[in-house]
Amino acid sequence: MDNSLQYLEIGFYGSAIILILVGLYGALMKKSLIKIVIGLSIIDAGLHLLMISIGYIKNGTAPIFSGEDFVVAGNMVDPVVQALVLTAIVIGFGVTAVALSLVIRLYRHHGTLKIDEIKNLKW
Amino acid sequence: MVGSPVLFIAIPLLAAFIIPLLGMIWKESVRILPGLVLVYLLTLSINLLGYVLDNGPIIEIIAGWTPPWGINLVFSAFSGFLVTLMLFLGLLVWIYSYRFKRNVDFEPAKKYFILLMMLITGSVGIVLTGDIFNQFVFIEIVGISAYALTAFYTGRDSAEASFKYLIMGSLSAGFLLLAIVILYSQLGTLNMADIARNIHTVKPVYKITALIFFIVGLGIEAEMFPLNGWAPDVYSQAPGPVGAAFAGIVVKSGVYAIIRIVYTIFDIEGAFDFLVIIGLITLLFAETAAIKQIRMKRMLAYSSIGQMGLVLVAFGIGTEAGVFAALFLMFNHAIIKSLLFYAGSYLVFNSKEKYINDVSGLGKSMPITSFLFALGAFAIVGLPPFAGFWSKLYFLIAAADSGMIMIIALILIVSIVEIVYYFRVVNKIYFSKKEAHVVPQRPTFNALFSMIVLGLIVIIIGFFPDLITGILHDASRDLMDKTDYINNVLSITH
Amino acid sequence: MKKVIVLLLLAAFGYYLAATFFYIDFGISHFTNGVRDYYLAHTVNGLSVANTVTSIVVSFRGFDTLGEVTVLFLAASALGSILYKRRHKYEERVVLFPSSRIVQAGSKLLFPAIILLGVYVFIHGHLSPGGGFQGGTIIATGFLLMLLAYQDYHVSHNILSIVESMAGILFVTFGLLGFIGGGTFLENFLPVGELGDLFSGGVVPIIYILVGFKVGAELTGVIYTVLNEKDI
Amino acid sequence: MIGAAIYAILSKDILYAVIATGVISLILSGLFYLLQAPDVALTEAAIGVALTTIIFIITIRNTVRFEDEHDKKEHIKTIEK
Amino acid sequence: MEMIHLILIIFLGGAVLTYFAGKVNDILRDALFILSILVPAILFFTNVNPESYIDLSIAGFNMKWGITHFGWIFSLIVLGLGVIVSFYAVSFMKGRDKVGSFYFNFILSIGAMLGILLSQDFVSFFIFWEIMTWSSYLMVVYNGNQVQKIGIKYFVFSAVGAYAMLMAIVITHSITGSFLITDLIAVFPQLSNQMHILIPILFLIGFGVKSAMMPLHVWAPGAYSNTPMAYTSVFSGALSKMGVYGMVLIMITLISHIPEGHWFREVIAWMGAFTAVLGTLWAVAQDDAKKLLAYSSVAQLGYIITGVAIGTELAMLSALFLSILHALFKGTLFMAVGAIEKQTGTSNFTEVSGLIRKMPWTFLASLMAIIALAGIPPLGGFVGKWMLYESLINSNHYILVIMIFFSSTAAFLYCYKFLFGFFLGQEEKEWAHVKEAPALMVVPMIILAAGTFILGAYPGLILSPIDAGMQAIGFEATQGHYWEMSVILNQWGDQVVLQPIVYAIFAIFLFFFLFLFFKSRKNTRYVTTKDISSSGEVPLEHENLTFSQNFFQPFLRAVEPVMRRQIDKYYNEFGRGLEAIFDFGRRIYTGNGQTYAIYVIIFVIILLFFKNNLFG
Repeated sequence: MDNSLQYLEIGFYGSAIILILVGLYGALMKKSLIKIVIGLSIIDAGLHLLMISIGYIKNGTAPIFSGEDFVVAGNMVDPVVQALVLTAIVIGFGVTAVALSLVIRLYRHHGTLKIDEIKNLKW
Repeated sequence: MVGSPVLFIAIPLLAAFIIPLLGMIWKESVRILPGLVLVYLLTLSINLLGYVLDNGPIIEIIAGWTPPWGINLVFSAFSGFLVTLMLFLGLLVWIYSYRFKRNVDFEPAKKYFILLMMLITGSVGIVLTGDIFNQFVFIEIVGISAYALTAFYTGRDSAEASFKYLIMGSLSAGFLLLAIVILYSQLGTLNMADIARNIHTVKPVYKITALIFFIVGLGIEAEMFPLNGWAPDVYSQAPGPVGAAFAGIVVKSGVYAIIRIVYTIFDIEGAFDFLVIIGLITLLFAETAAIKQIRMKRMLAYSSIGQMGLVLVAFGIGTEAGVFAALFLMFNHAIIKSLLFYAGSYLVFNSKEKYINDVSGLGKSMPITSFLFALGAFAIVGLPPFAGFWSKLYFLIAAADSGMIMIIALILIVSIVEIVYYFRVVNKIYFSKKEAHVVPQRPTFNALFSMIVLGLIVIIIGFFPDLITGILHDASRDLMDKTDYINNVLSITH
Repeated sequence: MKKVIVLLLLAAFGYYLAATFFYIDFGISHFTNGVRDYYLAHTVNGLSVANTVTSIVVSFRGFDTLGEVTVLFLAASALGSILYKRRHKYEERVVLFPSSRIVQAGSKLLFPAIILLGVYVFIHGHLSPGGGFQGGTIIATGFLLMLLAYQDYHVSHNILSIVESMAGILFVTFGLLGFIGGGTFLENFLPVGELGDLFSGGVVPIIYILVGFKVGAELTGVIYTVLNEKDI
Repeated sequence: MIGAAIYAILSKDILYAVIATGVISLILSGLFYLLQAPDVALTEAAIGVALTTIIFIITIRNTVRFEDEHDKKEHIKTIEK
Repeated sequence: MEMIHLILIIFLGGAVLTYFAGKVNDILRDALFILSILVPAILFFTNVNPESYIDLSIAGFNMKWGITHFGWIFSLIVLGLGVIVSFYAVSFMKGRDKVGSFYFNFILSIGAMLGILLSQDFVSFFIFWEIMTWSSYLMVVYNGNQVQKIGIKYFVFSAVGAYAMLMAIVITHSITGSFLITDLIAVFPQLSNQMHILIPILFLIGFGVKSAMMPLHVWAPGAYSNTPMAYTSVFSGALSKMGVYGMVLIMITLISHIPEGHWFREVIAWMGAFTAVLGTLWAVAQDDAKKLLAYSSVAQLGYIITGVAIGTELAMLSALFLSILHALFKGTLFMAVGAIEKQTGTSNFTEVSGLIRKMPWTFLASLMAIIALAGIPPLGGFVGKWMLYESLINSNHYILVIMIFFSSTAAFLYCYKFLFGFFLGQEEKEWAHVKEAPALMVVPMIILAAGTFILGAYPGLILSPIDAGMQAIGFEATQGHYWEMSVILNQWGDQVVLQPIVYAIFAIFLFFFLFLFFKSRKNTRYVTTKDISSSGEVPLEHENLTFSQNFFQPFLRAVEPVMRRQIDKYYNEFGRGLEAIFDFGRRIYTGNGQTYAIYVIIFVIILLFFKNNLFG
């Protein structure tokens, strides 16, 4: 597993950033409201991956003390970012749920999901 | 000391969790309990503020872990002043909407009050917390409450406004996370004071990128141009008191966050100039957009954005006088804009499209509301002897002392634009013929009460500005003293 | 046109992101005296909690967790408020797909197992991977399974809301108890016990269990609300 | 994962896009595990794969499945065939 | 409590009380109204000594209140006019609605004007200035006619002026660290050249707007004519003098080290002269008495500005003398128009005529005011104008003399129009029922008109306090030798010689007036004023030149190129251009949430791109 991670070094950051960019593209370009929400959640996924990757330490172990005597392992990955991501995931879910309920409301009100046609409020 | 800053968060949360239970037994409690909570918190914050002004800031640590390991709350003169202001306005919003929601069913009413209380709590939390990730969590609390409150009325285009806000809010959250993770990766800490202490060790590339992401993320909350596209929609579609709460409470917390970042956490001088530039651009675009509005609340919304631009300019001056002026501007804007939103939303209460024209000639049939609106308009354009004048004067003095003569000229020109559109409305109210189809709506007693309280404050501060300047001086001194902040937070022991 | 502009913008944004993050070397710690080491050291000694993530989430940064469950709670409220219609009875649900008897029987069989798993995950949150959030979501998936399999399966809104509220109230109350007992909010005022025991870590497992109940109830509520949203 | 993301964005059929999002979450959860973050992996698996996907699907049920009407007609044709 | 505080509090409290008394009882309200102007006025003149100051500190600003000798002259105008007009206003406002707010604004603006005179620091100066502005603004829009056009125009121009002033004030503060007027004057000579120009210009804009100086005057005609006439007397008589006060106080003291004949003074003097000429020409062209008087006010203020700008002792003396005189006669005239309007319902010359028999006392007052305005001896206007001519000639401004003289002569045209249009000519049946205005309206008019007469007879009465006031702001003391400074005063000696002549001439006037009055009682053939057909020849419309209609057509045609270039037009064009730009700006808010999101990304990219410039 360690070896595989060796050449994935850049891969984690890279794929995280690409996820963010792809999600942004969806949020900025797609006309469908649901697609926009999907885009936003992909951005979130990318961000979470980025955060976890930053906390990773080579050859580290999960930040859980185990074994018989719970010795303090010298090389643990950063638990803080994991805690942050945990929080962020749950928050992200809440936002997604609200967003989707708004999508349902908008569809009821306008009969369409195209963001171009939903601009009664402007200027 | 009579209480702890943590109660500002704990008590409303407790109440928010209790309300659904209590609501099953006693329906009226969902309206009353938030009010009681806000009253309690307001008295608490006034008491604490008095204590803080005498004895220096209160640093409240949480879960027994001292900073930088645990999360801490900072109740200093600066944050305490803002918290008191927010809670006061929040209480008025509650009073205003207590009967306003009579015609609404029980379930939405319950949710309305819970969300409103959490909106206020979240804003208070943003101001109090001393931890950047915790701030992010509170921003999300505010965000979700704000989305839901905006979309409260099902009949209007409110969902559209809310959705725009949500898109922007999600992007904002993303940028905030990026900024937080950059800082964390360099310093290994999330505590503001700790970051501030060690920020000079961070390489400029990370520092600046993090600052940019922070500014963008928080700028969305603070209605910075061009990140404020959501604001007019949200203000105009949200229920009247909620619009006032946005203008008076939520935006204030966004501005606070930016100011904390720029003044305390980072040590980048260019950020101050940047605030001046972006504030000016915000002001220009917002005021010029406001003059062309035909709908009441949108006009107020753009005006509110413009005022926030002015506040940013004032903070960008970077001197203590500038901070003082900015705080005074924030105070006045909170009071006056709430008044305008309250009065304005009653003036267009029965008008379907909420056109400004629909207020024509209402001065006769709604004398008190019209008077209060006119009072607010006079005050916000900075006419003496009302509250708005002093803040404008202090601001101009601070700017002039820093040699920003061209900026003063620009701001005064923009003020004239502001005068034009506010006076146009006042003229319509008092000196135009009434539109036939508009039915005047008598404000409820509660609404009238909160409007009159605000109006009185506008007049009293106008005549006796000394009532507020003392505490503002303390607050601005508190913000300017960065090392003091760091030492206070990091030297706290359990 | 717009597409090209956006793509260019994204390219530029990607460049700046990459330029920032690729210099943060992967797999290496960049700071020397961060909070991480303190957490790793004190989670065992101070709290007797094996799972550092748990100790951070519940104790060191417990305030965030309180905020987080509030976010979920608000999201549930927001959903109810946004999708509110003057129709109090939920009669029919969206039928995502008709489920066969096999699925129904399987679900019935799986449901207790899933719930049990969830409960296990959040009870042992301080010892092993998992905890309140994970356990709560697992419980919610269990309910989701039932809701999907049986169209007439109903979860009482009142019970959900009572569970949710009670868990929340207890969470804050434990925080306030810590405030009274130890001087700070959410302070661990119970004996930390022996590392590795089920009853160790002071308030950490208790709070995580409460979080588990709360998250489970909230997520179930969210899904239930959305599932009952039938318009077309 | 990136392929799934691009598919999720480009697909005209939102249902497929949603499924693709679920796949992203699944892979992500695996990556989290690789990165020694089992807690996060658990959460992501439960929330991202199950709950989020379900909410999206319910939303689609309540609204429309396709990005534009044209595709919807074609889809109906294929079903009728 | 200090007397000054008491006076200001009475004004403020009186305003509020009067407003609320209106909800209870009309008579109580009227009484309170008069009292809340009369009482402070009496207190002021009996208890407040010039040159004694009190210090106070509000909101961290040091303020100084008190009245200078110089300000005292203007306080005469403000309070004198205020008290007299307040009686008139009670009668004028009888039976109208929104009386309460009228009184409120009236009292408040009088109080604010006194406050301006009392404040010796810029903060309180500005505060009172703005209170004066908005209370007068509420008067301008009081009638509800064309509020969006005239009202907004007035307020925007006022705000431009006020903000220019405010800018000058804060720049001053940033240099001197103080708001006291004396500190600015003390420090001013040491400032940089840039500031030497910037500060006076900003102040000049501020005061020029209120005193309706040439390119900034466009608000004046509309605002003056749109205001209830009872207030216009104060508006034109006293409020516009605040601009003059400020101009004298700031300009002359600030640029006192700028020698006489400095280009700065020249520019202002020329602007004043142009204001006078164009104002007169525009006044001639008006058919509405209010508009006519409004433009006339603009023109008269032009004389005053010219006098102030020239800045010699004699010029200043004449300017201040004219200020007071203008308050008297313009107050009278506006009140007269108000009376006519109240009795007939119109203020248009073409509709009303022959009122001399109906409203003799109004006629008498108007006649005297007109004579004073036109500068015919023996009334005060003559003295003032003569002194102005003399000072201009003494300082070698020959072209200005010609311009002023031209304007002064052309003023006869509209003076005549005013008199004839309303009072002379045939009485039309339509106005047969018209009666003289109530005594409460007539008496104030007569008092003011008598004032112009007294000033003509005893110019020394007012010239000596003016002289004292000018000494207080640093002019060389003329020590009572002001007679010697002016040819007219010198040759005609002193009051002893002047008085009999004046009385004689006045007696002749009175006799003539009574003669006319009784003669007109006889029946005469009825011909309408506009009927000038003779020998069966009916004139065409453009030939129909009667005194009240088109009479000055040939003259106007001659000056048409000047008339056509109404400055209004340029301002309107400017405003439209601005609006177009604004409209463009707000298109940024397209209403599409996605576009907003794209803005965010653009913003981020811009920031990241320029990060080294912005934050480096």
